[in-house]
Amino acid sequence: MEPKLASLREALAAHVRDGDRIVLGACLEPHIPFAATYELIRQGRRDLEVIAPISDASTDILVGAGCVRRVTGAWVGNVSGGLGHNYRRAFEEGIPHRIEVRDHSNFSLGMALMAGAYGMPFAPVRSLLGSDILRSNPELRVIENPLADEPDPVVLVPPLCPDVAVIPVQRADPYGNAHHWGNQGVVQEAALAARKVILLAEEIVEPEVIGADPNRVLFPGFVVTAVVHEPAAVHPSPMTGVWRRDTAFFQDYHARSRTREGFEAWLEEWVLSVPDHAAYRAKLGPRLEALRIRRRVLSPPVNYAGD
Amino acid sequence: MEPKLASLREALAAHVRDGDRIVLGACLEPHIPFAATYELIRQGRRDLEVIAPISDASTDILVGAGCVRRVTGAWVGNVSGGLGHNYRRAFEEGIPHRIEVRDHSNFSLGMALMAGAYGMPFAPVRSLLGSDILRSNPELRVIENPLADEPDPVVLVPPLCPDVAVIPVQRADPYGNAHHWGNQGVVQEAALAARKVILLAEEIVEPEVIGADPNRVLFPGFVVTAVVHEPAAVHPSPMTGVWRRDTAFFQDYHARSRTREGFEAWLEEWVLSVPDHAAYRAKLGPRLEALRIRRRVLSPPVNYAGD
Amino acid sequence: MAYSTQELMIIAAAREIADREVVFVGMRLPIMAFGVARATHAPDAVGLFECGLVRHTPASGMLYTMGDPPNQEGAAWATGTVQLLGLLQGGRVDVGFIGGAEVDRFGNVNTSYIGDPRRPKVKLPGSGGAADIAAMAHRLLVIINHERRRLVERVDYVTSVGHLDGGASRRRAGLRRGGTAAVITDKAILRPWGPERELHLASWHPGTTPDEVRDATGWDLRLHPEARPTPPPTEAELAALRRLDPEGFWR
Amino acid sequence: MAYSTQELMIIAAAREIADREVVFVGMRLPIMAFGVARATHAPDAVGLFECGLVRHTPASGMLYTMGDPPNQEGAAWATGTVQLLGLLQGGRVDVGFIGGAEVDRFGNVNTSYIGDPRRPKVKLPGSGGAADIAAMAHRLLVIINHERRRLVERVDYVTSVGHLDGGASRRRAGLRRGGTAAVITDKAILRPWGPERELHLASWHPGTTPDEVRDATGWDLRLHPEARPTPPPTEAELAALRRLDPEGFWR
Repeated sequence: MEPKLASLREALAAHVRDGDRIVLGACLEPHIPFAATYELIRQGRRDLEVIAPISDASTDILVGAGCVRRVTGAWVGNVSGGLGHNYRRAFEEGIPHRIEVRDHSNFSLGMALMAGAYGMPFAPVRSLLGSDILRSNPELRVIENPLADEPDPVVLVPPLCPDVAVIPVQRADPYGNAHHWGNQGVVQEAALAARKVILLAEEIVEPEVIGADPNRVLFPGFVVTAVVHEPAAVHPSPMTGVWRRDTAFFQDYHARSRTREGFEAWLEEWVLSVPDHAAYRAKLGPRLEALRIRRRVLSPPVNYAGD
Repeated sequence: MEPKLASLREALAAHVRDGDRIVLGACLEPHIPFAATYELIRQGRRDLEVIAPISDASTDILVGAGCVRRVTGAWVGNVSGGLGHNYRRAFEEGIPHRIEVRDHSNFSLGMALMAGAYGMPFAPVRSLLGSDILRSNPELRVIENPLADEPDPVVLVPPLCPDVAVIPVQRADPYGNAHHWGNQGVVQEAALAARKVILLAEEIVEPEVIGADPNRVLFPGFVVTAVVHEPAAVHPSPMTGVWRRDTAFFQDYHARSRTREGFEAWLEEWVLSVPDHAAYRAKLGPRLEALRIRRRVLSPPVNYAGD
Repeated sequence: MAYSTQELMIIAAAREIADREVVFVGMRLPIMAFGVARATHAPDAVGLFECGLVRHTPASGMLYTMGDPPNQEGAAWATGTVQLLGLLQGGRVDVGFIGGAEVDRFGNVNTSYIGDPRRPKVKLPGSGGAADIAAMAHRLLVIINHERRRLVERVDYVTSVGHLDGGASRRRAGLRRGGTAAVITDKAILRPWGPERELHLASWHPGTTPDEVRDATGWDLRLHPEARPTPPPTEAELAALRRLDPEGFWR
Repeated sequence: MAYSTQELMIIAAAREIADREVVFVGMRLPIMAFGVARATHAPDAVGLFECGLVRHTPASGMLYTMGDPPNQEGAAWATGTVQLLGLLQGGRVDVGFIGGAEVDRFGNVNTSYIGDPRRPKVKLPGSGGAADIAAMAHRLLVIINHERRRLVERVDYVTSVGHLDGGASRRRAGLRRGGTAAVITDKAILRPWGPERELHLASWHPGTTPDEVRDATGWDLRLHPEARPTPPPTEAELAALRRLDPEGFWR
């Protein structure tokens, strides 16, 4: 098998096109690949459709940078900070330009990705019944349950197959086999539904390490297109067992992005003037190291021996 | 929280009724709770509906013992041995009595359990199209995909909610929190779909052991009704990391169950004359110990520390 | 013991959770309320977090989001969003807690758009899991600050369904259970009453009056037949809360 | 080197797998064929097992079922059945391998009932995952012993869909891809040919003749236009197989 290692710049340049439907993190609040968000902005990608139940401030930054045509998601804002100022400006004032949203709940979006992953014609969901999400998202359709004797409306959610999913993992081998732990959000569904998967690995390990715990794998290496070794790719979001959340960074972003000028200065400082994620880590300096999880609360071993 | 520990006899007597829809193992070939199969026969349960994609010879034994009214499943036989002689006799000769089968494929059964677990009105599946399974199972229904512009038939599989699922696990705490590793079959879907879950734990551990690896958990303790400490409950099937497969036992069963008389003698020897699973283990003696997996191929630790 | 309005609100919410219940827990106030309930009258309540976590015990440290590392350590189950929201849809969740920008007299919640959704005056973050929780939990608790612009006659957009248009309309929409059981504010607790399921004033917090609550409400708020003052926090409740909030964030 | 008919059949099946393909592997002959393919021309083929395992490397020991401990050790992914059969339905699987009791001239396979399903002469085990694999893999390979009672004009029950009634009937049933690409027997390889997709004799194994194959077939088996003798196993193929079968089970 050939190794799939690439730099973040190479991987995104080769595999993300203007107009693509892209997942940037699928683990809800943790494990958001901000490093990829920043690099897509540097590369000037345009007209992206961002697909995610929740990608914290990542989506707000991309919207502010003018990279987004549409959001297919359940929630956009700044989870620990408040509303997403760029998201609001795009809707309320058309700054930098208007965007479209396909409203979902977390469940309908997760089920849409599951339907994409597993070749289902649609996912039947009950939990949007009565919600105006059914009115504002033209893709959702209500039918009467054909198996029921009484009236029983069901929402049919069409499958979602992103062009690219960028998925941070704690460790991967060069062939795309990876371990992911902690809460899983819709990581499995997103990775299996996407046409291409780009892993951002905190650590690159020998294939034997991954093979020594196959239940820790969420999707197989054969669906992975590129493996990027990029420590702290999730900063300022947390990574289970590795990085704490940089709450002050989210708060600073929230405060500065309140005005368009403030956001532009923030973007210049943290994205445009920073050549790559190595420089970003250097810029964070001891602040990053202070976020490193130092205690060890280790999983007990399990045995996979064949005899 | 109150501990849920019970003996196998107590747990099955308290929680399985004649006529129940029951899952006896959901991991396909490994982790089949033969100890529960035997005990249900000893307790004289009748009219059971056995739900499982594949439960190896367990279903064949139950059918031969006259406990089964219906099989809702994808495969019944003796995986390493051949056809299921009792299953054949029941269909072909009405011995000990006729039974009904609701034919499924592994996927349609897994999706039916998923639909039961997740409150879905039905599971849409494509992989039975054209198959006579659609004709012999009256519960399956074909509709045209309401989201498609062109003809696009889809099979709707109704949800399955078993009354009881008996699930072997490598380790559990007294409250029903458990670790399960190796291939997972439809264990998660079955446990989450069932009204009651009875765990057969190879080992009982402190709650802290389970809490030290929450990703190794397939379903939460609050869905578990009873926890039974019963080593080798899966014999003769294998348990990942613990027991090898007793191939000779399956072959012996296959050879002896070829005739009704042979089966009855086998049943007397291994089930009816054996008071409980402790006696069964003692009867197996060194043969059981020889099946114990002795090598250690351990998973590498992962860190869950919060700071 | 002196306490803040926020503390009172958290404790009032905690009282809505019964022991052994399975609770879908939201961030901020709900997580504190869940912690207080567990530490007082509901030691065996189970908490579900839609990012994919289940906990029997409170997290070891301060949480800004439900996926923060302290919530991972010692979790009872770390799984996916579909599994947990699936269990919710399957009817396994007793209580769900959500916040919102607007709630109306039938307990519907808006977290999506103020004004016309096609050209909103304010674009809010959206549902997250709130629509699912509102639709599928056996009881919905809404926590919101009590202001006229927030407690409105009719929300501009129903993100999360309460009793919809009142009466049997929720059931007619296909939702077979649940609905808003209580709206807990910094002034009062409102509960649906009567066949119309309109929210009524069920209890007013210490330091306020029914009239003051009515003045802060965007519809003609009627008195629940069993309306009474909210009992003040007990020593035990406050002590439990302050153990969970050692830095006094909510004080 | 001398070899058995079974060995020849396994090697013929191995040749159907291309490098880097994703293969749904059944037990017994298919798992041996997959191992031979990996050890010779397809080192990067990936094996999927419906119990929930994915492997890049052969198992460390003899397997009687796909869930046996040697198949767990060193697996690339240990997951659920729905995940793997879901990927299959999603179109991620290139080749599926199944066996059967009967196969007919359009490559449909029966593993359920001989005779009337309501009162069968023989009750067979059923589909397992075979129906899913037949419906959803991009190519289906069927492995079966060549007997007139097994290669029949029309199966009594279509468990696993091949080309159904021939022509476009598979597509009309709603299956957009796949179908039986080859039936590999101990005497020959049959492949669909022409717009009718009827199975034709594509190659006959060393030691047999087209006439002998036709005599053992339950329909009027026609010759594929490119029919030829099956090349005998190479030294490398046999060596690979025997490394996987040190006890000579298939010899």
